Amino acid sequence: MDPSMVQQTFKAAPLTTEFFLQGSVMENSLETLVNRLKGLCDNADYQQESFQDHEMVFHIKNTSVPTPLVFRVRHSLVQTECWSLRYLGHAEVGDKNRPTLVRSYIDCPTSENVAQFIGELGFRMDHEFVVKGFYFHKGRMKITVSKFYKMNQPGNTTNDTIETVCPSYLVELSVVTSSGQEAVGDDMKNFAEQLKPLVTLEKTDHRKIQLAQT
Amino acid sequence: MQKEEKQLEHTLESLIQRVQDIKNSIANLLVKLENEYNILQWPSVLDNFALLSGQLNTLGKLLRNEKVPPLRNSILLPIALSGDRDPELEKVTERRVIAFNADVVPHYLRTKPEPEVEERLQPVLNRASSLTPEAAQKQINAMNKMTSNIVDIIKSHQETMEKEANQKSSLSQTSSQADTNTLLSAVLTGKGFKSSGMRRTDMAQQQSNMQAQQQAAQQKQQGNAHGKVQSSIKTNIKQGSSTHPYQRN
Amino acid sequence: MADNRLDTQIEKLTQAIKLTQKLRASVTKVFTDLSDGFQAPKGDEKALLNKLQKSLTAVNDNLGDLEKLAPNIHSTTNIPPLLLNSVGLLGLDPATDKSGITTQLHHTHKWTNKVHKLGDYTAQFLGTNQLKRTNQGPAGQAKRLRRPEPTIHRIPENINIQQLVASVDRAYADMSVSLIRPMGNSTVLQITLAKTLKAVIVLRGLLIEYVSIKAYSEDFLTDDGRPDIWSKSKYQVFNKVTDLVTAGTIHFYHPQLPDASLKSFLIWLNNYKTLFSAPCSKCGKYLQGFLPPIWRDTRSSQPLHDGCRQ
Amino acid sequence: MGVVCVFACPVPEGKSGQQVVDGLQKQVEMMGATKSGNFLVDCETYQSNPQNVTQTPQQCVVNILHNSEHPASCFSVTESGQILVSDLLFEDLMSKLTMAKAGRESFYSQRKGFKIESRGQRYEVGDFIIKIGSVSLASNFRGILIEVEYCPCVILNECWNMMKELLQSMVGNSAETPPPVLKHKPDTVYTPSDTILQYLDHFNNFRKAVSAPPPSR
Repeated sequence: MDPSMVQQTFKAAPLTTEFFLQGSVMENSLETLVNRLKGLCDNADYQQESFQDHEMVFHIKNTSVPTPLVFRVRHSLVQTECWSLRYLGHAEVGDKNRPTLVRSYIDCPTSENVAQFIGELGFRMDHEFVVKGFYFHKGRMKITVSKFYKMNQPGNTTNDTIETVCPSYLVELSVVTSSGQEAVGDDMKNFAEQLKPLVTLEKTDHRKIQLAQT
Repeated sequence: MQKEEKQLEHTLESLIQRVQDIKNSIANLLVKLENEYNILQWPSVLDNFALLSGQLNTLGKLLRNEKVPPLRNSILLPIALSGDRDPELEKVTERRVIAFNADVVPHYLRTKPEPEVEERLQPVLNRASSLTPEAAQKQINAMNKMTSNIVDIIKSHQETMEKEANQKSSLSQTSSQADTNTLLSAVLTGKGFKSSGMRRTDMAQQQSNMQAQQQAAQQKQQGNAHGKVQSSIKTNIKQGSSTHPYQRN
Repeated sequence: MADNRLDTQIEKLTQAIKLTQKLRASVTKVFTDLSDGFQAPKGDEKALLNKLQKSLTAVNDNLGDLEKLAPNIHSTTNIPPLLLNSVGLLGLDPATDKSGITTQLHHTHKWTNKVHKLGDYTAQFLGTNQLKRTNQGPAGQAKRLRRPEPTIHRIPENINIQQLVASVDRAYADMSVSLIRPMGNSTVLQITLAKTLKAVIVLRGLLIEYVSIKAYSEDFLTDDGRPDIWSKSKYQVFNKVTDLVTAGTIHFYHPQLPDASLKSFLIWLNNYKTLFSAPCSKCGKYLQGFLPPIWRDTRSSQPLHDGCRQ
Repeated sequence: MGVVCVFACPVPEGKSGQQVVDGLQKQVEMMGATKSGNFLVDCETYQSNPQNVTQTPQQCVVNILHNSEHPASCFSVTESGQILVSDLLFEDLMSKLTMAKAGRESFYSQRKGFKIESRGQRYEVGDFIIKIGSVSLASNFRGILIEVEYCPCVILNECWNMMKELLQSMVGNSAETPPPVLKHKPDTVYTPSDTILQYLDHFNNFRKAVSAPPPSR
């Protein structure tokens, strides 16, 4: 195959749009939820997949506008050679008929020096945290159930120096695809229905949360 | 005499009607079994059987009806046999019987079961008559006992299942909007992740310890009484969200 | 069936020959009588004529007999070649000189002789050399037979293969040797030589059964991550080296000292760490046919190109 | 993946670049090499707008390179030599940095007329891969780069002498010593990043040659 063709096909359909729904589950219902997801999802016959990631959030600031551009560096603590650089756009709520939130989403696997590299580009680390949880998939839908941990010593991700931020687990249902594929939203809505009333996955307006917290 | 004849005719008509009904429902069932055997649901098969048994019942009732003259007393006589095709008969029997000839008449006008059926029936009847009434009573009792045992077991299972279902519905609080908001704000803005100084970390640790204790206590409560769960969680969340006031900018 | 036909044929032939002889005898008699003259009393011409007539009728009878038999005998050319084997064809070929069969036969004969001669020499050499995989102790050494000879398939108790591997591993810093036993008794050595190559050696007892060599950047795994020692390297150079090293295993083979043979093989293999960096000791160049010097001399350990060995 | 050396091939006076490339191709084919497609290495340059990036007062330059040998990867190099290997999606991330948005000027912008690439024929012979590329800056011919890769080996020092024998038959004495970019790591395992650094070094030289004296032809 012609190398330029390969580059073409890689560039042709960038999967950079994420449709997603969010919710949370309390610790005591986690097992029920995991069992239900095991039954609903494709990887039922395997051992459930769990993950432990270290995420560093980098900001680049600008004199003209105070809101920074945010890049996130994620690093698996289990497979330590896996690093990725992510950009998450602002979530669009859209009109009522749209079943999910939509944001632009770029997840780019990189080599391990990504933190130093974007440091040289002018990014500064804002905060970091550890996230642990489980991962399921059904078709192209991805479901993560994750718990967030605060790091008490900068850069130290060992278990005795981290503590939970909230006893509940964040549940995210998402599909990453090319833009304009609105049809996936209905599938996701149907899937979310099946998790009720255990977890309510819904469109949470991020602007309200950000306003309320800052 | 006239009246009796009329009654007989009437009875025969209604009999034919009922039998026609039964025939139709059997035909329906057969068509379903043949054509939809791969998507056929068991409940719908049962429905068909229920319909059949109902129709058989009404047929039985009709025969037992007082107004119906004793059909046993009437005689059916084949008047003429003929080897030729009889279009009228063909129409009436839906092309099953083409001619009223010596081949088919013995089968259709038979009043006793087939010899093979009789053969198989005979030993059963013999066994039944040889059994003494006491022994029969004994067996019936044993049978009843077993059945009632099984019914008991099923009932107790049903009860426990219902109980569990009730418990589940009472455990409705499995997620909380407040926690969702806390988590989302942490992910989106980093709130709760930015540590600032040792003292505050200590405080945070203490608070988290407290929180954990509360959590444990609350879980105990849950074990005891389900009704109270909701309120305790709410208070816990309030405390949880108020534990980090210093982190607001 | 064929035999039967053959027998009757032969019978008829012999009969025909006999008749021919008879005919010849009677004809000869006529002529001798005529030439020698009849020793008969004079005037007895009538008797002479009678005698001659008698002889002639005998000739005539004999001829008649022969002619009667002749149609029953098939011409030899009509006998199928099967009956005479392929040799029969030789005689039937009208142009023997054209086919050149005689020269070919001559060559074949000479060649077979040569093979016999060489076979004799080989047998002599093999008889004196110990190049046998199974060691049969000489019959005279009955005393030593009591203690079982260390054979290469069965590891004797006094040789610990683990220690052997560990000692080689320790002796050469740039050669890491690890031992795995994937199926119980069989032994696989995994060798990483500097950052030059990786090798897998399969042992049965202490006998080297299989060697595979790959690049440092390759691994002995299939695409889905299962071990795979049989696949070839992607690179020409390592496929050649694999072939040469496999030849080397036979050179280092020694039935009486199995551990020494394995050890000396490993020491020799260690020379390959300079596979890419050493020039050929004969022509002084690095490349020959786009390959580095891929042979290491078994005595001097000198690097040589495959083409510079002889 | 093996060791790669990239050398510039001088274009003698009175010869066009195409003539030299043809000559080299003929020479390589005479050696018994077989054609195995085309190749392309390209490089684009972005620079920061210092007034917009508050954390870094001085100007930052990022070069983004692609190599057809690794078609799904994107290589980004800063001035200090920090090299990031990533998925092609990195370009989308870069476009977020170059995008002006809601009254904010972009953090980075692309340098115009700085796109440089080496494009040409790829050959295979034995375990070697030879690539003869003509370099063009903003679609003007600037020179010739020869890349030789020895696949089975991963250490430069080990196979350098072999590669030298092959290279000197093509580019002469300029291949007397290993490429300067690789001097600091003669004994470590060679990576695709090292190839990119060599190309970037050559590309920078070509660019300098353009900006300083008028280009020799």
